[in-house]
Amino acid sequence: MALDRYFPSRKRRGLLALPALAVTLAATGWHKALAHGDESGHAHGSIAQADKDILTVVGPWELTGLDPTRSGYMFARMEVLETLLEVDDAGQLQPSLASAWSVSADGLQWRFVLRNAQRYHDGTALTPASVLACLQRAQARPGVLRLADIASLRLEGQTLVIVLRRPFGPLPYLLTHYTTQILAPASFDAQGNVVAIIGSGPFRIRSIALPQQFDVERVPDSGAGRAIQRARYISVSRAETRTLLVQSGQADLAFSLDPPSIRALQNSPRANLLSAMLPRTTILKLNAGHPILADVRVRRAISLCIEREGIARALLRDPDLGATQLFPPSLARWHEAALAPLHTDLPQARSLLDQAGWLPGSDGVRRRQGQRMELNLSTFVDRPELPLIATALQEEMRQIGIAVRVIIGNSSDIPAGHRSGQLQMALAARNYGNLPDPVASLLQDFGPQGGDWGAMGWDNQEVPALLAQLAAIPADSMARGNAERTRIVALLQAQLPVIPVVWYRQTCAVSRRVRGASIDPFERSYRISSLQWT
Amino acid sequence: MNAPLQLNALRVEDLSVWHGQQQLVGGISFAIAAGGVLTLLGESGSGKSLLAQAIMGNLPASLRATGSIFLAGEHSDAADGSRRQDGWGRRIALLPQEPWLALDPTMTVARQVAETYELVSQSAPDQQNESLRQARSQAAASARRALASLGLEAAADKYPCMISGGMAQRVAFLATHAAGAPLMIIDEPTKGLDVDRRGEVLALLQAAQAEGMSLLCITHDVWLARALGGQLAVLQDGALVEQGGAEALLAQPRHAYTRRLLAADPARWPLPEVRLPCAQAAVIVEARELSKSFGEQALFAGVSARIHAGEVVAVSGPSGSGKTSFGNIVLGLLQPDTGQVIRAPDLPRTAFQKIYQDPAAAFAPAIPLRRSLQDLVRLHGLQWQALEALLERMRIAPALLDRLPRQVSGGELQRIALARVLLMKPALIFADEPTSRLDPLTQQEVIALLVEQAREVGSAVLLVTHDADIVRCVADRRLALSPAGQSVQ
Amino acid sequence: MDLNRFLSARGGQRLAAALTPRLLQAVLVALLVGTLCFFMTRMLPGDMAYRIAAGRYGYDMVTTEAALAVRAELGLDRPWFMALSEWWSRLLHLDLGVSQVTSQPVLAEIGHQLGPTLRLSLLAMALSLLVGPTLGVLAGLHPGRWLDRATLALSVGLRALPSFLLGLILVLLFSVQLGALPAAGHGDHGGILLPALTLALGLAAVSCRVARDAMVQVRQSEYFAFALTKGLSPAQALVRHGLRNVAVPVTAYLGVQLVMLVEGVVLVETIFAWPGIGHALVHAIFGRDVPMIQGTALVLGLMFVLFNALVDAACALLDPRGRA
Amino acid sequence: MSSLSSSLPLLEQPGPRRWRSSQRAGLALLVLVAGFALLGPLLIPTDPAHQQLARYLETPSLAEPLGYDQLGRSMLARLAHGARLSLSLALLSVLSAAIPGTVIGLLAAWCGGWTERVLAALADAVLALPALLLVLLLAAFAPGGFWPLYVGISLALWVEYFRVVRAASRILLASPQVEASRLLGFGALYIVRRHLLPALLPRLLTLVRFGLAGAVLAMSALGFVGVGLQPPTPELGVMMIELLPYYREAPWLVAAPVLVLFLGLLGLLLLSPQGEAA
Repeated sequence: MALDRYFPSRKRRGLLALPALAVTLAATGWHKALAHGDESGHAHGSIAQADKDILTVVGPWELTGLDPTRSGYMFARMEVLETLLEVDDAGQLQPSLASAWSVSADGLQWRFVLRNAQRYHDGTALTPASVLACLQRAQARPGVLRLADIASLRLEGQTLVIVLRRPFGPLPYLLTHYTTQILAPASFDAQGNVVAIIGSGPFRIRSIALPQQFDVERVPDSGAGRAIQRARYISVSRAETRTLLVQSGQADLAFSLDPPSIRALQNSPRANLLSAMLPRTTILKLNAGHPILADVRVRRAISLCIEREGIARALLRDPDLGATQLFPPSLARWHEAALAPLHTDLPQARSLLDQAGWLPGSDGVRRRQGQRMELNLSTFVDRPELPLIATALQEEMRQIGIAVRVIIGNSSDIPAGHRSGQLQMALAARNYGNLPDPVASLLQDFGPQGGDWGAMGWDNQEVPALLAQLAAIPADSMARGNAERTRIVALLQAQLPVIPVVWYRQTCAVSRRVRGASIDPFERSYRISSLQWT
Repeated sequence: MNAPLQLNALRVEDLSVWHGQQQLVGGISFAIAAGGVLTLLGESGSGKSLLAQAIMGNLPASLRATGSIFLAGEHSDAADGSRRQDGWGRRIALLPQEPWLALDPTMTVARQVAETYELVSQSAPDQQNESLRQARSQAAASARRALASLGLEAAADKYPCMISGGMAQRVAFLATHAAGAPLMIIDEPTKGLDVDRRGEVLALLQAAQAEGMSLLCITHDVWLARALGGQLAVLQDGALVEQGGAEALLAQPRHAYTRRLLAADPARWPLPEVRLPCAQAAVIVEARELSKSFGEQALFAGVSARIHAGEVVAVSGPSGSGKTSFGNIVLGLLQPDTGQVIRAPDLPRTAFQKIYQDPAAAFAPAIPLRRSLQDLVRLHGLQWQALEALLERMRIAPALLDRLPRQVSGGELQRIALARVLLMKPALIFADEPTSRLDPLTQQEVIALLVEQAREVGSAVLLVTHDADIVRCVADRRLALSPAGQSVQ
Repeated sequence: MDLNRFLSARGGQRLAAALTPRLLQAVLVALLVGTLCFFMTRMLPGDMAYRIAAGRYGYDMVTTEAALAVRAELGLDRPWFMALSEWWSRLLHLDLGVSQVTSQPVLAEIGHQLGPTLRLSLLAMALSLLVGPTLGVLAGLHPGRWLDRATLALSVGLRALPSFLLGLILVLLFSVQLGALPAAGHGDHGGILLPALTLALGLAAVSCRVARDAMVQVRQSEYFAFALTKGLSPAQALVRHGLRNVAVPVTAYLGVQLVMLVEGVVLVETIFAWPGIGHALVHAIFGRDVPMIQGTALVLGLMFVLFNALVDAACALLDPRGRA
Repeated sequence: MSSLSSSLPLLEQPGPRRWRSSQRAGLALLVLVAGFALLGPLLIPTDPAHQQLARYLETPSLAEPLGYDQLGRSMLARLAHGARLSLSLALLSVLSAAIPGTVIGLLAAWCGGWTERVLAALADAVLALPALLLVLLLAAFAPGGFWPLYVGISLALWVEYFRVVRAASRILLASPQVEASRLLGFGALYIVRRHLLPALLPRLLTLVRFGLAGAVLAMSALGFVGVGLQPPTPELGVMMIELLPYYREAPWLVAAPVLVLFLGLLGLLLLSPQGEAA
């Protein structure tokens, strides 16, 4: 029968309009009903242009907790929490909550003069006692303060006194680290757990939704002109998604962009790109205690098979990032231009392995006394380029007869593997600007027992000793340690407890809605307080 | 023929139904007077349902109709079905075959009837806005009154799945009838019903007629045609072979086909020569104090019987009395709750066989018949020639065996099933409603073959049928089941 | 009227009887997830006590004493079957433990994540039911015509596309090209729409065909023909009898679709950075955070069972045949 | 309409099953994809792991019709190996779910009673979790491994076969056709062969078709959440994830595995007989 009879045209249109109507209802009404309370004041009509006055920052980092030892760096980057001291782009110490500092002649007693008349976000006074409490708490927890051998912490009026058992030059740098952030007393509950983030920076917390998002607003009466009044951090784990957020105008600042995204954003009408070389190096951490890797010839052979420039070009799109030595040029004091660069030489790599007794087997994998030359390489996905580099390394090592199994897991697998001794090789990115003075970081990495992100099973006493000497030099007379630094760099280059692969360039997308953006080479701050709306 | 002022309720002139160039129904003309009854009698495949569809105007899209149709005097082209569709429910109604399938399974009975009152009989669409609610409650009230008038008040809030087939038929009748169409087409109202139910249907139709409705009743049931009276038309292969007053035509059929059709009615079957109960023949199987119930419902209890070689025993009882279960217990397919079955010890298991109501369900559907039968012959190490001989006696062409079961007609397949069973040289054949899905002519043939062949190989037959006439004609004795007990006649 | 009768005393009993298997299923989910996670803790490489201690106190704080304390506290030195039974009992007491990554109670974290996930899945379900069955019914009214063919092609195409790619395509289309909808994040208005649409399209691809086939069947059914011959107009017959009966298989199929929904939630939340349970599960798997894996998998499984129970109830409500 | 079928025997076509045009297209697509997966790795001499970093993302050329991937590996070679791995892993998991699932389903329906109840309870336990969740949990034991994936997918899939086979077999075993065969003296094997399998086969094939499609999709989904097969294994899902970031610079790279998967799935879905489209 005539099928058209089923729908008189009016009815047909009505039925077709029904889903459209319902979707519209769902988009507005539904959201209205369920929206978070703090946003209910917004108009619902404007879907894409919502939050015009909020600066949105996206990065891969999740807030794993409120405690400064967990996510303090995020609150520092959003300028909520502050430390006693700051550093400038050149790594020079700057006053922050402490206005001045000095050290006794024997290098054991440090004095930090605290600023007057500072207030926390909750309006309470920033008292010396509250600063002391925070530092004492930090000392009792895992963190950088443990690097210095602190005998006591005490107050003398407005002055904080730190007494050491051994001289430790980089101590002021430790007080720039996020694990030594200063929180208001109201931030802690009776057991000393952090229950709220109340700091003293130019922005204060508006709301936090662990683990993904938090909103901040400017403390009243700070910032002039068209300065940013509200900002929001959203954790977005996938690099593509971050890029899409920038492209769709939803994000104003996006960090940790992967190379393909950088290419995609280069001509974006919405955003500019900023980049800066960071003192971060992608390293191949080797277990020098492992029977295969104990032989320095094997470590050198591995280093010789790595096509650093090729990896930098193909995967980072910047051939200059090939790491010819551990420290990048941006760490001026530690980068030795005169050092013979690490290079690629497959024949030499093969002959080194031959010398070490590893001879090619029938399946292309080398053997020594019946043992196959097989190694595991652990890496993780927190940084998108790492699995790719691991894959490239796997193939390059296969070319010289080493069978590598890549294990892509979690970043915590590496410290865990380090401590359990199970780790064989790991690919990781190490930020030597974690503390503005690398000595403290190097002490963690190349100390007598090695470190989670540094040497492992490396039988060398000279480097720890040299580092200890460097640590004894006060922070403001760093120029003195040149000889030690040159020796350390040379030893690391020759012994290869970790094999440098590529250096790193931070690239950040900045929306054209704002101006005045810059990248902190030490990744301490997003500098949103100095941004202006255009 | 009719009084000039009184228009015919329905007049059909030269109505044909075509599939492409193939004529399926040809040149039909008849008329039904207002308040009159016309019964169209024919076997399935005679085109009587197509005729009904052509009159209603809902032929499948692949078919077309030609000719003229006058509904209460108003002419419409047979091809123009949509004109008559506008009158559905109000001027012409259709009581469909198998009414339990025609009711919406997701809606209560009362609402389905009320719906017709609300949407079809109250033809005032303009007032709908102001009195929608009122119209709805009025319709609901009318529906309940109507249901009560047919004794269905208890079923009003039930869903179709919860009521019996007979009730469903009455509900469908009410839903059809609610808008007061003067003409109703009734399609095979007694198909598959037993005697009691047929009586209910007849009463329903007679009541409708008493109200002044004109009826066009399509059936293969000679009994119904006779009971309804009025006019009768006999349809064969899409053509009217005979037409006239029911009484006269049934008494003196002129056309050979009509005669055969009437003769195939079990009521007209020749009575067999009286046979003595074969008490002297060997006992094939003995049932002792059998009882069976499903859940709460007791089917039968305390049934004892002996079945002797070569006799035809009819199992009778009201529907739901467990006739099939009894047969299955005798075959050993089902365990009785109490009592026991003793089969003659020298008989193999394959000596007990069964003929099914739906022969198509008794064959593996995916393999050709020949393969099935070859498997059987091979399994028991028999001779294929023996089977061929049997098939010949069953009047089955060997070419049929290359088809799949569903590609063979029901009567043919039932005869193949019979041949398959006979091949096993059975001592007992349990025939469970073997012909209830077959047309009268085929039914007669299959029953005759069953009894004749079983007698020839000396097999006993345990026959379940709802048709008392068949029992009367072929059974040596009857075994009546009831929940209370049994009686043997 | 239907509802009241259904929920009346006898109806309630029947409902209870219908839902008992679901309750049993919920317990099964808990036991299955719990057992898998228990063995996961035991089989992950490295020392378990060490790992838990590291999770609790941070990598720098782990000492042999801390690991020994954890070992004693959790009874890790006991035979596995005793440990497993205790693991079960804690699970059944809803003691889900503390996340090894964030040190927050798992229950509290899930409490935060449940809302977004429910919102996303319900909106996706609603969208898919609006789009799928509507198109399906329209296609089923005209089988073989252009709408039928178009929806078939679309549904096959959608089902052959992994959902993360579909999500990307939608973002590129709606956010980057058209600038109409936000790409991700849940703070923005309408941020839910793209993830919900991604899920909904996948679901609608199936429900559309189910509805279409059901509509074709209903149209061929005797009751639909009867509705017409008893005098209802085609539109009345469609609304009163067609849609009701199409709703039955579509609702029943929802149960099957729940699997797709729960699976889809995991993927779609990840690509859209939607702060729900699926996202948390993926992160927990990255982080080998077994208590979180257990908690999130458990809640997703229970959500599946709950929705299934709702579908059961809806089916019973729509279709009296199952009730008798 | 009952009279229609008997009065018009010509309308119902007996004889061999006829293929609809969409089914023919589906079959052609499947043959194409399977041929590429089976013959590709043999015909393309390039080592899919061989990397030439200098040629990263090189555009397609006559020598390399699909160009090079982000590590300068031959895309065509990787695609062929990836298709082979994906399809064979999917086929393997589905078959190792289908065969035991069917056998256990038959067993349960045949034995009934206690055996059936235990098996049904087991199936219910597995069904309580959505399949992907189960595979995720299993894969979390050893991410990147082949075995957890294989075992997980098979474990999740066998239940469907079990349920379908059990439900259909129960009905069939109680049906007149089986009863008749039993009365005629046929044994269990004959009933399985002539009655059960022919009736179950279309449904099993449908399940296999959807299972294959589901397994391939599940593997790519697992790759997406990081527990699938790990790079550099050339597997379609892994390749999609790996190449997704380059969708702007080298869209053909990510399009290639998507297209292979899409065509394969399209073929499987189109192959469904009418009415099984859902």
